[in-house]
Amino acid sequence: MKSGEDHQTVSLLTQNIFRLLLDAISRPGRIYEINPAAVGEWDCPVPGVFGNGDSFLLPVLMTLLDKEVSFYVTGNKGTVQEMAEITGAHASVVRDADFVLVPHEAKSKVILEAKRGALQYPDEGATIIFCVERVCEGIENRPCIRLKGPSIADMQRLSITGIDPETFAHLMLINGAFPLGVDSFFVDMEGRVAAIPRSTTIEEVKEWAT
Amino acid sequence: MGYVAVRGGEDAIKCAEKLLRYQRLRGGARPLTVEQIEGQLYLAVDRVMGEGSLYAPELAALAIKQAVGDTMEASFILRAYRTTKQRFCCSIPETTKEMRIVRRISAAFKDIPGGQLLGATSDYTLRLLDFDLKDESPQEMRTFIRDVSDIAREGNIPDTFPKVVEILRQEGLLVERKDSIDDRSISDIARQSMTFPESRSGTLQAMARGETGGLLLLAYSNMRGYGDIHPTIGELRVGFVPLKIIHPHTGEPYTVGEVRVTEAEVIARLDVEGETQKFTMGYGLCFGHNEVKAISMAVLDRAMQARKPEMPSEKQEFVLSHIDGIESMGFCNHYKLPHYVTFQSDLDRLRKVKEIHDTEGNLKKNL
Amino acid sequence: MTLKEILRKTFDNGYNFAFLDEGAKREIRRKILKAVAIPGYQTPFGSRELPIARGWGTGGLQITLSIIGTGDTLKVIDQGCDGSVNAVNIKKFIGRVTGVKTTTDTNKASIIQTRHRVPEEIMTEDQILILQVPYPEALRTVEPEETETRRMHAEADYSRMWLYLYEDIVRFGEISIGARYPVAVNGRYIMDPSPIPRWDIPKLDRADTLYLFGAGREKRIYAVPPHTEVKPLEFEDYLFRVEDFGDARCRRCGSCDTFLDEIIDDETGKRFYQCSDTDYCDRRTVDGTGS
Amino acid sequence: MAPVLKLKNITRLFGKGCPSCLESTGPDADTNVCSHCGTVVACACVSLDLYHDEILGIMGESGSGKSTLLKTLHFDIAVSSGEIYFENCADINLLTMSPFEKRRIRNFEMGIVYQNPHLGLKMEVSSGGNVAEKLLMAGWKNIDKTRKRSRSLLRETEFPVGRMDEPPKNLSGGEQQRVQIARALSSNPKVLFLDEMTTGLDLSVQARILDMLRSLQKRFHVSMIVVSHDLGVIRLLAQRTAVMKYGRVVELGLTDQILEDPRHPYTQLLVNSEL
Repeated sequence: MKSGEDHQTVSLLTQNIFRLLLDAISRPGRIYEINPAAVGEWDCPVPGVFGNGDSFLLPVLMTLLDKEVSFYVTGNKGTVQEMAEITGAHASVVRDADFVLVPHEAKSKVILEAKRGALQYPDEGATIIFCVERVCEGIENRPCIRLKGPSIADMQRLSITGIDPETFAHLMLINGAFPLGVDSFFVDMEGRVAAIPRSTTIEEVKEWAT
Repeated sequence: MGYVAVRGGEDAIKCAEKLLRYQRLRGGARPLTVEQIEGQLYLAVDRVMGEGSLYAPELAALAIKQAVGDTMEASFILRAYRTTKQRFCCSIPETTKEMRIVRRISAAFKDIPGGQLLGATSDYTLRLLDFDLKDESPQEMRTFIRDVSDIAREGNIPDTFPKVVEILRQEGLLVERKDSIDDRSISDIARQSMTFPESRSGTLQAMARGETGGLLLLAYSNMRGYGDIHPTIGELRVGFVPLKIIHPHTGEPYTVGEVRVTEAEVIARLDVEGETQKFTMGYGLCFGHNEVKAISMAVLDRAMQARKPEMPSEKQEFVLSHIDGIESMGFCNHYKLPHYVTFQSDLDRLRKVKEIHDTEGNLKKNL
Repeated sequence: MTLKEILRKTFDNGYNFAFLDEGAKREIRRKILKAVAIPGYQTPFGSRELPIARGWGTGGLQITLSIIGTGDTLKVIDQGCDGSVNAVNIKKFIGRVTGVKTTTDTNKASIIQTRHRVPEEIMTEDQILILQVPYPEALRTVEPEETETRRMHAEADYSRMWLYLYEDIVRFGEISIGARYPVAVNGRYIMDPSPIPRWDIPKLDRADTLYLFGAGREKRIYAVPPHTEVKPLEFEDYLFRVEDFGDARCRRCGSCDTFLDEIIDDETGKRFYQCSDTDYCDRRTVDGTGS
Repeated sequence: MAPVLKLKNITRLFGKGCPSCLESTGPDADTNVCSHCGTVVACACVSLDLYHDEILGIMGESGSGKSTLLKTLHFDIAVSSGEIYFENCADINLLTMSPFEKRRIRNFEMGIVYQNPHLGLKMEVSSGGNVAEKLLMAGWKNIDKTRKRSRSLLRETEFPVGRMDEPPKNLSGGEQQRVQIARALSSNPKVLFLDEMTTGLDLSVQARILDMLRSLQKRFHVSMIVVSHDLGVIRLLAQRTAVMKYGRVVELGLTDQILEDPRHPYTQLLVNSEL
């Protein structure tokens, strides 16, 4: 990312990914896909942040993080330094983090400590990024969550695999006092993204297969 | 059909731009150079740098030329340019103790350590129109410069001066501010929206980029008695402060240049701390040579420390929300935009209300 | 134009793609996501100065510049009109710094930036409407201080707003608010819908489209996500009402179901009406759906 | 029977305070200013119970801390320390609640009438609107019903209802107090606080308002705390009375007993000077 043109390429790619995130948070539980070709054009090595198979996570982080914000990674501490270098964001304790990253299958209990914002400034609540195996549209009678709330016409089903099954109970607890809460993105190994903003109620968690 | 007729407005805009240029050039005078503005209208340049919040004398001069002398408009052009520049690093916070001074006065003491230094000022000159300036010739200018070079030489001036307020501080007569700025908490109002109560660094930044006239108006209201802090100028300094950054490779402080600033420290009326009475201080600092702005800023800084804010100049939210020239000018001008849709909506309500009034006579009987 | 050409063109101008630097865009984008996550809540953001003046759409413009990409098609309107000087000026600027396609056709636009109107055409979920906002605070009418209005929102303490409406009815027999009619979003926040006429308020309710609101001078971004309830404040016995044009029709397309501009003829002094949404009117006129 | 409102050790200092504040002030010290640090001790360790359908009087001279005490109960002034329990909120100390919850309790469970109507009313808003505001807060969304309720409340307070759409700034002092009372009662509160509410009114107006309050108390089943320096007001309204001096309750008992047979020398002084 040295020449002006490369800088511009990154500029357009992050724009692309941002629009996808915007779509995702505007329509909770719906699946949006990052174009693999777009990520291919990324002019910097794309290491798996937490190991193999999460090559779509870094573009998402590059879109959202920079030196103005702080982040916290649960579990896997090896990547913290590297992430700080790549994004420019600074690592912090979970209580202060603007972004909390939950790697593949990591225990999600720590998100209970994430910032939920203040009544005067609820936007200060953290954004949680879950790195998961697979997100897909939920099918009736299969393990999935049912989402309701503003931004959802009727009800939306969502199925996520490769995630701590306690996550949804935690999110329900955290987001129980709207407008306080956290906003979550789920990024899977094939570049599919779904979001659950704090305004969304997670209605039903059927027995969860991981 | 008024505004509605201005469809295909692109042509109209182009013509307006052409007319503006025509207005500027039609007198037939030789084109102003940016250098001339930078050198000979330097107070205007300083003002534009301050309000545009970008220290770039040449660009500020260019903006003044482009804005046909309107300093508010010029500040706006400069600020809009500034906004596109990515921020690579922040300078290291600097005290003004190292300031290379060109002017320094105190109204609090007859004599001050280091002495008063009048410097370049029109304070004591008679404001008579100088008709000689009409025909200033380059020859005369050169002669004049040669003649006065003795006064202008800065050889006799010490490198640094002690701070006047230090005298009071050492005597324990000054209330120390509890909200003094901590390096780690310096906010940046260009990147974060102000929230109230705003931090001290944010407050000073907002005033430093504030519009001179706006700051003066509020400070003046305080001086006249809408609030009243009885300011005494402890020290007013004009000079240059070094601009240092951390070198990205060596990690060491590195001086990249210097900026001209005006600094005012205003000592204000007594405050009670514990059982004794003390002085309080108001602080102002802005880009360039702009004494009215620095003093107004210091007066307002002190006024906003009021324990029970009552007057506009004492209310932080009021002061900081109204002093930005770019914002207030823009909003004032936006009323020139068409508003016929909202006007139509209001018209509809007014007619309806009138209809109710006319048909039902005393409507309150129905309620 | 190829991607590379677009890039070269904008970069050679000395400005970044979409004018704002990447840091600014990222910050605004983060705030937009928060705004969508908390419908109707005013998110503060570090509003940047732009080459157009404060109060002239800098909030809407910063949102547009932060979200727009090369694949977008842009439409800009002011008072419903694509050709008004301000709309043209903004569209020209965005075009210059992004190279995106522009259109006047509501159906073809993926992003519409607007001042004071929502298009008559029902918008789809593939579109985003960005409204320019002069006063983001709906409660400013009853309380000048930001610290206090923020507390009122925090505690959902809206009785003073309701009292304001009550007093209006007591004095005038009707709620006399014209444009900028206050609405409740998702049953939580009272929101200023920007100075759109009341006519446009119902279009915000449970729409397919994402609505983003930007106030540059006041440094606030807020949003109404798709399928979100937006209810104008009203009483059971004093209902919210849109503007009433009686039996007036558009002089051009004959429409009687659109928001109309009232125009006084220069020569005759007579009053006539015309659609405020010029694109809609143009298409109806061409289609011959008009009378 | 459990009290409606229970105060425990309510203390309020104005100043930075020091460990000697409490012992160096009070009736015995004959001052409420701490001799060590200059802090004003407005209320110190006040504990009182208010029962159902009761009118509790608090009397004392100006500066005794009685108005400060009342304002802390209504959350207008923060306390320095102490606890307040309210019948509907089980065992939760109200003072530990969030501003949000406090506001809810203040709006719906309490009412207050201030001596200065500027504190209790919006002077530019119609009188009916002032009464209606609390109903609107409670979610009333029907203008006609809201106005009917406001009108009937105003009628209860013997306010000339024909003037309900006029703002309080156009009204007399007595009328303003009637609007305050109607407003305070509109949410059917459990407790009503009256702070010197008849001070400064004509004697005849005073008497009528006091009579009206007595009947309203019965009709609305509301418990009241009445703060007054006027023994006449206390005698007429209060069943029990607390006497305050320099921030302390020096005597508490049945009103008749306190006025006929005062025990504390300060009360004796007050009662005698009244005669």
